[in-house]
Amino acid sequence: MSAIFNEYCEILTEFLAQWGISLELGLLIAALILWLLLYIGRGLAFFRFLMRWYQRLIILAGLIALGFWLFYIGREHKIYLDNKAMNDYKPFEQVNVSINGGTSAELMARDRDLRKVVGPEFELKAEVLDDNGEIVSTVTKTINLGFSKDIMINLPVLVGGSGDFIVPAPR
Amino acid sequence: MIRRLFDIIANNAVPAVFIIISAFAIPLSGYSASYLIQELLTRIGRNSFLILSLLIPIMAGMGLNFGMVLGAMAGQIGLLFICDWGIVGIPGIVLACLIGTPIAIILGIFCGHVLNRAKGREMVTSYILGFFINGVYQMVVLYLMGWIIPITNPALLLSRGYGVRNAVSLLGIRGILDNLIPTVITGTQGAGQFFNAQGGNPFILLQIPLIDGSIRIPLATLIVIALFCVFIIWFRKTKLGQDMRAIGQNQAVSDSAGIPVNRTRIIAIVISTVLACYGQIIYLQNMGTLNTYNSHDQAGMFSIAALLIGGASVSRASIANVFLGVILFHLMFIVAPVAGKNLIGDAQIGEYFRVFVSYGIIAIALVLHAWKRNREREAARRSLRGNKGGE
Amino acid sequence: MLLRLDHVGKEFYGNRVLSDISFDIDAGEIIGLVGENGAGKSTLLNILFGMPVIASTGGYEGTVQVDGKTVHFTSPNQALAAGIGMVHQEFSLIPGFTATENILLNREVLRGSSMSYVFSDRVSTLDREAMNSRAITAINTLGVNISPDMIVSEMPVGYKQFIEIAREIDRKNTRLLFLDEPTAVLTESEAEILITALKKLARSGIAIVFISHRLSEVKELCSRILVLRDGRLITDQKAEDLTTRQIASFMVGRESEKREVQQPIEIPDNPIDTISASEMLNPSPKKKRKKIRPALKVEHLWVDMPGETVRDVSFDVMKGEIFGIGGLAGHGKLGIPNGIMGLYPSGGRVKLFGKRLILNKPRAALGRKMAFVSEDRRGVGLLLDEPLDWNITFTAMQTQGRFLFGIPFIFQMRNERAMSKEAQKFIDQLSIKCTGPHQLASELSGGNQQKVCLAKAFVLKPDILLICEPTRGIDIGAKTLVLDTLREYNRENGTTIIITSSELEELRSVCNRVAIVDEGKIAGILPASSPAEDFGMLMMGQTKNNNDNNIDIENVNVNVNGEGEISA
Amino acid sequence: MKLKLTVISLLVFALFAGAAFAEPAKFHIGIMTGTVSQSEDDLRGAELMIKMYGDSANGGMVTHITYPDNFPSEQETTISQIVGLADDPLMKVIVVNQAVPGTAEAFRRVREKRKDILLLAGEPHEDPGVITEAADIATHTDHIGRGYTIPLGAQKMGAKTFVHISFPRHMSYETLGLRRAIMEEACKDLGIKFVFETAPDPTSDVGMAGAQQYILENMPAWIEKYGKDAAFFCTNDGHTEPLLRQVAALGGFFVEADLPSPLMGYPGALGIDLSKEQGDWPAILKKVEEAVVKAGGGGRMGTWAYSWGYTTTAALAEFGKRYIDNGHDKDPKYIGSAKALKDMREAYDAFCPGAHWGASYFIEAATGVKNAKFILLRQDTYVLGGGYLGLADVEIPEKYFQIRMTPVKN
Repeated sequence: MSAIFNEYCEILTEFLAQWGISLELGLLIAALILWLLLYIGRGLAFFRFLMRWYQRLIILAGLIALGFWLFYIGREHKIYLDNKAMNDYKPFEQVNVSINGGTSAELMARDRDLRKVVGPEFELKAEVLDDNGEIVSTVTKTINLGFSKDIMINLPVLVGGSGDFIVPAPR
Repeated sequence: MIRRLFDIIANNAVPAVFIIISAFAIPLSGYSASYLIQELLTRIGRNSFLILSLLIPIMAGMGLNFGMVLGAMAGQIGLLFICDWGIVGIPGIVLACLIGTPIAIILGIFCGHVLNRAKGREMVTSYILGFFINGVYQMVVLYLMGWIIPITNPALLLSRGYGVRNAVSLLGIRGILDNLIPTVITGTQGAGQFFNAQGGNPFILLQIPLIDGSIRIPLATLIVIALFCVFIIWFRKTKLGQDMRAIGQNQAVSDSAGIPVNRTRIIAIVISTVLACYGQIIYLQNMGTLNTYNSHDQAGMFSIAALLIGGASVSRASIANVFLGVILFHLMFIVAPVAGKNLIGDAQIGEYFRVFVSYGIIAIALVLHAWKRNREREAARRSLRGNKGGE
Repeated sequence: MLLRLDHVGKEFYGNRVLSDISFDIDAGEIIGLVGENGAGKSTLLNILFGMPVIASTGGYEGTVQVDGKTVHFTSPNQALAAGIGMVHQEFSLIPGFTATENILLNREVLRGSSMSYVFSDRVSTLDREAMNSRAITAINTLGVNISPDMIVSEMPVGYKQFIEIAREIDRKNTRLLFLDEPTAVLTESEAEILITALKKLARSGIAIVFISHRLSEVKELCSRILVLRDGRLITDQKAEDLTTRQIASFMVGRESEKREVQQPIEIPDNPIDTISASEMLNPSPKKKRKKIRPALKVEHLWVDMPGETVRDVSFDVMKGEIFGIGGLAGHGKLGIPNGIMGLYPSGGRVKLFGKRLILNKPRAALGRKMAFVSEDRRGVGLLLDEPLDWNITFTAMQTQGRFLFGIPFIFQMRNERAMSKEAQKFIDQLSIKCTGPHQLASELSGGNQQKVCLAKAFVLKPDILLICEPTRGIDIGAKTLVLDTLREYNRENGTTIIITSSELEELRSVCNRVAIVDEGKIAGILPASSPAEDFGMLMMGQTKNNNDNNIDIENVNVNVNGEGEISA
Repeated sequence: MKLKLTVISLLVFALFAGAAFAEPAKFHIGIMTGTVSQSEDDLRGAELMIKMYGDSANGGMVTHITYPDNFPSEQETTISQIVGLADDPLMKVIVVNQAVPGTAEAFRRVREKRKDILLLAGEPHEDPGVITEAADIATHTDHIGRGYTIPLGAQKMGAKTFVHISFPRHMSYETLGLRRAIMEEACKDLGIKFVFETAPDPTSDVGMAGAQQYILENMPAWIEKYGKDAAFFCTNDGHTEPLLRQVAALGGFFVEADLPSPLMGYPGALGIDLSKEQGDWPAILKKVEEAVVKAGGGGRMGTWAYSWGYTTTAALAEFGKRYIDNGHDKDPKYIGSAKALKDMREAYDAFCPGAHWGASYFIEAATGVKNAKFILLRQDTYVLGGGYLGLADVEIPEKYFQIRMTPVKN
């Protein structure tokens, strides 16, 4: 379902892009137009019956949109943190990862850990440590999950700077 | 004068009996005041919404809506979906309500149509309807979920690949509403201890010197319930509410006045079912565990019992009845087993004592109600034949 | 010309209930409409009010015109829209509502809200202040003083009637108001106020059709009086031109032919002491005088029978007498025997041969050798799917233990042969048309079923027989047979019989005395030989028998003969 | 008025307080079990503890309460009863056996108020992950280990074939289906032939009588087919009784029942009157043993010497008492340690003189993660007329923990 929704969003975004309008702005303008129609409708007693159903439809649409929004912001995601080799990137001796400033997970080489986040977006901070326990490098990344659920992040790839650090979560 | 006194006692016999039994049972149970208050507050937050959902059908003269179980099931289906999708916190609760609402509306319309065909026997019909829909619910949850209805979370599904597990943990939304505005009452000493136990989370603290221990207040839940009470008061003032009151008192007259009786009755049941759906979600967010096949079973029975014990009748119920009922009924539930045990000295006797007292009193409440109605009928008859009728 | 009826008629399944009714009503006129039960009043109202029952049974003949335009109402709402209001006999008020809420029922003043725009107007809140002011206006029009916040169930009966009328007045366009028996439940003073109010209302231009059986009120209030009898408009005259006695005789019809009338049994003042004395003073002219004593003494009886409430009834029935109870439908005549037999909740005192009868226990009544033939033949009277012998002997078997053999209380069996024999006896005696005692009761015609009911009662060998509506729903030939059977049974066995019937002529032909019940009370007891108008006057509430001494026949006679207007 | 009522009820209370123990206990143990009608053995275990340590109302140590008979629907009562135990400031240990639905939530609530109470759950009805998130320790019969030990026992008794009797409804249960899969694998490893036989479900239209009849009538054929050296095992309690009767009469082996106890099947199958021995497990075992030997089943039929429910209630309470007595509550690393596992085993052994228990931590098959709060227990099999088999100390090979439930084909 979420895949279909994503696709629709993309089509809509492309469509709006013709006039250089972003998706959010487009939705805002649509809402404004609808509100205007609603406002005009109040005065037209002749269309009262029609308008009532029209407005019910708008409210229904609003509720469905609210549902999607709640789904979007309220979803809990499992974030698997993986310190394993992938695509020529070698695992680190130790890497400390904290998500949204929470307690950090200490991952030794070939370790895997699990964190849960709520909401579509989170900030991940990974600190790579050397043999002496000194911080070698720090990477901070904001990741948007959209409508997907659980993901696995391969830390060596992430720190290494390659884009495809998100791997499907194990089931 | 004596007659009037008798009337007052007769009209409040059920709450009176409960208050007397509680007065005996509370000291017997040996529970501390803070425990009792805490439990009562929890139960007010947990149950009153469900009970309040009964008020509107009573207003419309449809008696006690045993069919509220239908709403409870709708709420549970909403919860199952958000559990599957992993929606947590307040968005989870609101989304569960959003999903439950259309299901509750459909079930309510169905229930309303059936009840319109069984006028005068609404209560027993809705009770049986509850069983029937329970069968449908079990089929949906046990066979269709995971097979036709997409449910993928392995924590929810039976390992055979379809059907939902018997107990579903609602950790994601557990106590979310109750603790949205964390509030606590402590005695003068209890504050520090409570802080330690909390690990320094912020909360509103009220100190009342007389209390030992700490009492958490489900403030947000209580606010929601208060809003709901305001809704009911407002609803009574609307045209729809007025029509329902009219239908509740005399259907034939309302019909001849042009009020759409059947439609209004269906609306009453739909509102009740939808509210029961929300009530069950509030109930379960407090319970923390969804007993997939049983959680809704007693929702109707216990809510109705509490309402009756609060002094309501099949034809008249107020918001005050709801709260008095929750307090008295659940006080009995908390206190009776231990009181029975302490009285007789055997643990299982305590349980039997509770069952006996609780259900016995529900029976008494219904009998007293019937008796009261007969008395009223007799009084009406007396007025019919004028003063000359003798005796 | 507000309303005009032109040759209006109506047939129900070939049964003519209205024929050729023509009259018209002007604005501000008050018209009295009187007639017995079944005269066609309600059918006429149904036509004017567009009740669905008319259309569903084939409509009506003739035309109805409002403001000169022909109308054809198919629903009450259309009639309402045309400005015709109706106040029913039963209160259509919500008991727990205030006066305001009832007056504005389903016409409440609403405050608009945004919610109402999305859902419907029904979620708007009520504007109580505006509602109250409208209710007060309506109440004031009637010239009464009722608080708009008074709860209807706490009001005196009269107030309810005003609220009902106020509701019709509040309808902005009401121009013609039908009032069906509005004073039936009112006290004298309340009726007085109502009549004043109605006159005031009429002056404001609203035409009123006043339906009542209280002729004095009709005469006082109305400018014109219409009398209906047997579906025909008998008269349409100015009220001044009519006396109440004339109206009564229009309603019940004139004395048509000479009938054989049973003589009343003399009633001594003190039955026990003066039996011999009265015998000496009044030697019976025709028959050998039976020994007289009150078989049944009813004092302050009330019965809570739906639709037939008995409020306060006292009368004596002599032994061997045939006593009739008559009156209009719904005034409680059926309640009396049903209450005495204990079929509906009742109270008061009933003495049977000087010994008190336990009320509310049908078995107790049967045990005292009372038998009852219900008006509900098919529901209560007969076991339709059982054979005749069963039906006839069933009650005797149950209450008196007859037609059984074996050891009492332990093992008993039906004595089928004795049952058949007894049944056959009655089949012959009452000439019940059937194939034999084993035919099913449901296969018989109405008249024969009624005879079976009688046989069932006769089998009990009762001392007192109570019969409700013995001739309802059976054809004329069967009627005579049934009545003759009763008369004969009374003559042969000396059984006291109490007959309740809505057909006055029938009662007059078979009874010694007839009591007329009006509004749950005995309006008077007359010998059957009294003129029909006297009975009509009693039925129309012309005589209120205020002192409970109901044996005061002479007084009644005198009053009635003294040309009408009686100070009640 | 109200004051008077209070005084009266306090008097009543004092009346029942009765004879007090000389010295009041320093801490209390709360035990919640079912009632007699729900689960009698559990309740008898609690009564044993009251006999041993005294009722807290009389200055003793044990507070015993019961959960509602209708526990699936009356979760609220279960929760408030358990939370109510925590209202007692002296309460240090809470044992719930069986941990019916609602126990996990009740434990969470107790935790919110009191961090110092040890929370123990016996035979949880909720998922391992759910209950151990709230409870300190939960104990459950070892459905995985027994999948290996039962065929092993059969082999030790001399069986060549292992007959598993069940039906599809049972096989769709997680625990029963998984155990069957393990048994099949274990038989392969032990060189025993594994056979699956289907018998009618007693809850179906044939009813209990029909299902039992089926077993009675089919046993001669099965013995014929699989020989006298076949071991029989069934998952349904109703099937057990006729199976035992036929094994005693016709031959074959019976290692132990699905829910083993001397009271399971034997009294009914062999007509043993145990009314005098109520609660005295060694005496019950002796009498059952005599009957089995007399019936000719000596050395071929086994059971657990002590009832699971009874022992669990007592052992968990005993474990809790020792935990406090030995000061383990000061040691945050105790729960989940090997020491705790050993102590738990000892607590179980304490109530089963002669018998031994095997204990292991639960390993989630899907993830392979060890759950150090969920302990699986199995008692040594006692062969009637043959003594203990010594299965308690058998190490379960690692591979059986990895087996996942396979769908049944027939």
